[in-house]
Amino acid sequence: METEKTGRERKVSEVSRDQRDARKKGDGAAPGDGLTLGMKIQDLSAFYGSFKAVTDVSIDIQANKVTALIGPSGCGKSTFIRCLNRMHEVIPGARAEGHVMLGEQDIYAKTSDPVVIRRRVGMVFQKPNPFSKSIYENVAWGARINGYRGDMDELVERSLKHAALWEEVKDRLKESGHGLSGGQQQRLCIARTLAVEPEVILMDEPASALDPVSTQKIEDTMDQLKQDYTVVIVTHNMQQAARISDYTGFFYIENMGDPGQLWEFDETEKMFSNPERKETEDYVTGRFG
Amino acid sequence: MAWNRDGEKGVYVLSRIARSRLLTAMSVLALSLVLAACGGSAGGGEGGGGGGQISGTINIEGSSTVQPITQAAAELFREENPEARIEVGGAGTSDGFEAFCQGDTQISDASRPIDVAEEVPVCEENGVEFIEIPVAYDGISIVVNKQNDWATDVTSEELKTMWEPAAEGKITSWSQVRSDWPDRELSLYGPGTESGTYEFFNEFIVGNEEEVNRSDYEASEDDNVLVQGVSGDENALGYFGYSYYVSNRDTLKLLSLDGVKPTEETIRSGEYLLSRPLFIYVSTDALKNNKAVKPFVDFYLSEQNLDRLVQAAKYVTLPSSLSQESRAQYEDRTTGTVFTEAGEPKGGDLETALKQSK
Amino acid sequence: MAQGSTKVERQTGGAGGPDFKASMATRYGLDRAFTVLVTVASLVGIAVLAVLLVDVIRDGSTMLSLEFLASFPSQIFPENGGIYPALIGSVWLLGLTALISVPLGLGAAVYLEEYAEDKRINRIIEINISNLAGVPSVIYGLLGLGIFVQLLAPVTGGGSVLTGALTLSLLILPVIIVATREALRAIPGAIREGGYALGATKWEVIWSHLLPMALPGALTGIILALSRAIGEAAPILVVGVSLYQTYATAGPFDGYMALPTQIYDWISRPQQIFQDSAAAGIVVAMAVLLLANSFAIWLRNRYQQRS
Amino acid sequence: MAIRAEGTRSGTDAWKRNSRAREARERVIKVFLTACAYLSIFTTFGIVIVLFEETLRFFLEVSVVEFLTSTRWAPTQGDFGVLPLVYGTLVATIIAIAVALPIGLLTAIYLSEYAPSGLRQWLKPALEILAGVPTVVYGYFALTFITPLFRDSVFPGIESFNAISAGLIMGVMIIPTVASVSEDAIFAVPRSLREGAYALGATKRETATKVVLPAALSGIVAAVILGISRAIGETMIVTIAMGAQANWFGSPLEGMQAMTAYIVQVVGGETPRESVTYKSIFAVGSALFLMTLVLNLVSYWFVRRYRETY
Repeated sequence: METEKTGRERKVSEVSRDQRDARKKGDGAAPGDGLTLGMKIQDLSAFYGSFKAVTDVSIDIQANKVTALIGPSGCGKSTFIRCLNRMHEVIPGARAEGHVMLGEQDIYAKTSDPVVIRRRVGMVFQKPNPFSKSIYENVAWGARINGYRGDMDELVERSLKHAALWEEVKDRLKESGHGLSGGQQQRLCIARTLAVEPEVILMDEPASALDPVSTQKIEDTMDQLKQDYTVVIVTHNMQQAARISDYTGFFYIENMGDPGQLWEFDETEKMFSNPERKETEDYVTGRFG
Repeated sequence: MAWNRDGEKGVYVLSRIARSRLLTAMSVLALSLVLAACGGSAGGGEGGGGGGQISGTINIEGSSTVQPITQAAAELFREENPEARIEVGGAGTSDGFEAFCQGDTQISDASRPIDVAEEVPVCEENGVEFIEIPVAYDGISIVVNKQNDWATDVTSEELKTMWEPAAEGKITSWSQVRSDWPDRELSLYGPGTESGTYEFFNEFIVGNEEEVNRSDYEASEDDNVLVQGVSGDENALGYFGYSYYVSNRDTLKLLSLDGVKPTEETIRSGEYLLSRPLFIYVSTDALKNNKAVKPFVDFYLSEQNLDRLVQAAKYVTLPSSLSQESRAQYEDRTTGTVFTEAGEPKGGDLETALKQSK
Repeated sequence: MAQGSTKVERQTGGAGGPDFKASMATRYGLDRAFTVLVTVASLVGIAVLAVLLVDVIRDGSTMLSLEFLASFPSQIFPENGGIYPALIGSVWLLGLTALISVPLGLGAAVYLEEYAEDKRINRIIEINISNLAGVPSVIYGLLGLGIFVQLLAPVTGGGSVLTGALTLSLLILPVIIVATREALRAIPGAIREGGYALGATKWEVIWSHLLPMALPGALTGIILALSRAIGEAAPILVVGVSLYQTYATAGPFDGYMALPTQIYDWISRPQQIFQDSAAAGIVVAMAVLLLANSFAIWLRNRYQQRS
Repeated sequence: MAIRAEGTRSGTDAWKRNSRAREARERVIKVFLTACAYLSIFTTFGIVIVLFEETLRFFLEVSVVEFLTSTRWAPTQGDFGVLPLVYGTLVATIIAIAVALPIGLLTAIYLSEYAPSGLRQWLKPALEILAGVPTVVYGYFALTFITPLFRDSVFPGIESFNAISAGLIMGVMIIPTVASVSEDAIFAVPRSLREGAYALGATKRETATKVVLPAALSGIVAAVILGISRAIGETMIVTIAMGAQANWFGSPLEGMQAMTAYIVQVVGGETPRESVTYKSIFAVGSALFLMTLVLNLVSYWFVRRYRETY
């Protein structure tokens, strides 16, 4: 990042540098400002053409924690999460404004390269989308294009183990990824994401297309993942959010046609037991949505 | 995100309305075609035509070489008889005879006489009797590239040296044919083996039993393609229809053959060796039963028309003695062919053969 | 700038391990080169088309006029000749061919993708159809001659425009079927299940969901196939197209002329004026093609959205 | 409650009638669709009968061994070795594919992945016009434009009729077939797959060539096979631009005769129907038929092996 920064960027990056220093020292489990930052999102808005879908979201995503995003359909959760690794702009006409700090880098700075960002911030989609390749190649491909120089077999095995899929597929790595069950495919996609060693993993309703057993397995996997990664997950399933997440953000649209906004954000426990706002309470208690 | 997808236009939604519109459009199209069909056959068919107008359908198939003459005839005939429906095809002499001998066509255009061994029996089997009428001459011209400054004439012996099968792979240089021609590569251009020109050329020049060329030459069925070939190749020598030379004088150079330059006069008089007749064959059955055929052939062969038609098609008109014979052939309804199994006129030349046939 | 990004200190997650070393400069260089490559490649076809068009328009400009569209071809006065009966004949040919081949082609594709259960017969038909796509058009001509002209003469009226259309339909069916099948195959199974789950019958699912979804792909095949049909000369020459006739086609049982055979006829004549007529004829043929395609293309663009 | 029950009952009756009608309609439609599919079988039967009957009669006069092994084709001299014609067809087809496969595929990628949608809507139809240019026109274009161009630039010794001009132009003719049909296949690859690749840090090219192309492989192979089939079966271009002289193992700069060119030469020619020469076109046609059959069997095997679903 040789380029000069705007005042604001500089400020943010100084903050994050402080936090990184804090992390290096090894302290940080304390709630609030003492935690290490995974991502810092400031005033992020997302558009589809002229339509504003999400407005002015600011959150601090804590490192090595699971942050869940909940809210009724169409309130901008998925759009928002896609902005965190610049996947949103892949849709023709879509764009985002604001700042997302990953470490000391603003991923929306002019100098930021979306291709590099996306390797550092991985994503798992709602519907499993394995490539038309073998199981092995599905995992190895991303690492290979990114110039991975280590032992590929080892990386594939490690990633598949991490995604809790290794035992089920180790004897058929050469078979097509399409031959797996839905749940297995989704774990393959997780393994694929892990293989490029991202810092943050985004998950857009990763279990919504799966059966309970598969969902259980994905949730177990996520529990494993948060030891090493920062995880952000969008989910419709409030029990799921309550079970797996450390922090929860509630997205909400006040009136039809308005952009979605972050209505409330706090530790999961508080969000589900004693939220600040009435709409949050109504939603988490199942009164609507 | 639901609204995200709704934001795009209905992905797979071909709405009921759109579909029913599509259906309507398709049925309208179908209906209009059907209506047009009924209207067409009712209006255009045999039904119409009052006041002595000639109506009816004449199907003509056969050689695309002769087709321009027949087309010219149909074109002029149409001006006087708009109700007559004449269709002129150009599928080739053989396909023409095939259809003609099945009784599918009434007139057949031919750039060679009907084959006595293989085609006449089919006609006989199907009870198709025909009158054979020569209508024009086509001269075959020997040409070289405009840049060629050594050759101005050629003898039939020399042509034979170049073209006979024994020359294959051996005669490859101009100097091998005539000693004062340069030692340049000789590239030959001629029609493919299936064309009437090829057959005719070999009969007269090569003259061996199978009547074939050497097979290592640049061949095309289309004379214009041969023109392109010869005009793009300095070492070329080729042969094709006279009219193609006439239309491309500026890129081609004509050789005289055995001292005779092909011109309309020398082709017509037979002084030029390579002139071949073109024919039409008329079914006698159709002359009797199809109301349009007799007026059309009358018109085609009439003295004031025939030469005009032939000229319009850029062929050489028959000498008047021969055209009288050929007209007489038609007037007398003399059926059958005057050619032998070998494809030569009985008694040597065409005029004699026609006279003898009565 | 790309290099700068790689210098940024990275958290390599918990997994650690070797770093990723691909040079972004190289990757982006390749990307740019590839973008240039695909852009240039897609222009090659257009460039050839442009050269061709300029060439024929230049040659044909002396003949091109409204009169050319409305006159019969002429041997006697070639400069007054026109393309009217060939134009009408080709429009008939195109319309009838579309009417015959599109339902048959879609039907065969739907059967093979959605109904056929007997795998062996299905496989035979499948190979068979792609094989038919490679049979030279003139062989279809011979087939048409045997079946439609001779055998079915009482129905088709011998060498009529209907015969020509039937022959061309057989010729282009494989292209339509192959393209439609590919389009049907790309539809996720969930769509079918979704339909059945509402109690729809097989045909209702096909008609309401599968066909509309397959339409863009099928239309590509139909456009290509009809484009081919309108440009074919060899097969219709064999089944009795007229090189000249004294009337314009007005019904399916009439004789017909067609643009490609008219062009071929002119092009093989010695006189220069016919070469110019041929060029003008080519311009007309391509205009007809463009018009006929426009409708299908409009339809395709209307319904093709990325899923 | 009573009213409700009433309503339900009458509703059930209506549905029953409806379903009987639907069943009948389903059956009728199925019969129609089956007939459509089997029409192709009948077409093949027709072609096989038309071809093989005359072919058999041809082989009563000419030995099969000579036909298949002799390298000399000169029907007028009684030499019927089909290999030179096969060679002509293959040379022209290989040149055509060498042009159309890369250009067609790259065009398809451009149209689907790179072109702005406004441009794409214009470019694709414009390209499809190339498929509808009468092939006669292409033939003359090759003869009067491409060949002189070659003669003046790279190949001064090129013959007036040659395989390379014919093949190149034939390649241009099948670009739209390859491009258009594979573009559909590429376009049909779900966006989720592209997003999966982007999310791993793949560039656009990496996504297009390494994720999207493999996923569309079956459609691309179908497109290429259609293109090859069309090249093998193409008649007028080779007839006009490649000449009509059988040439065994000649260079692409020389004239040669393709199988289709021979067939059309005889069909439009002067040879009587009953002659050996006329019958020989059916033997050549049968050989062509068998060639495309082998090609299709290979591609069929390939597609089945590598077909993907998504």
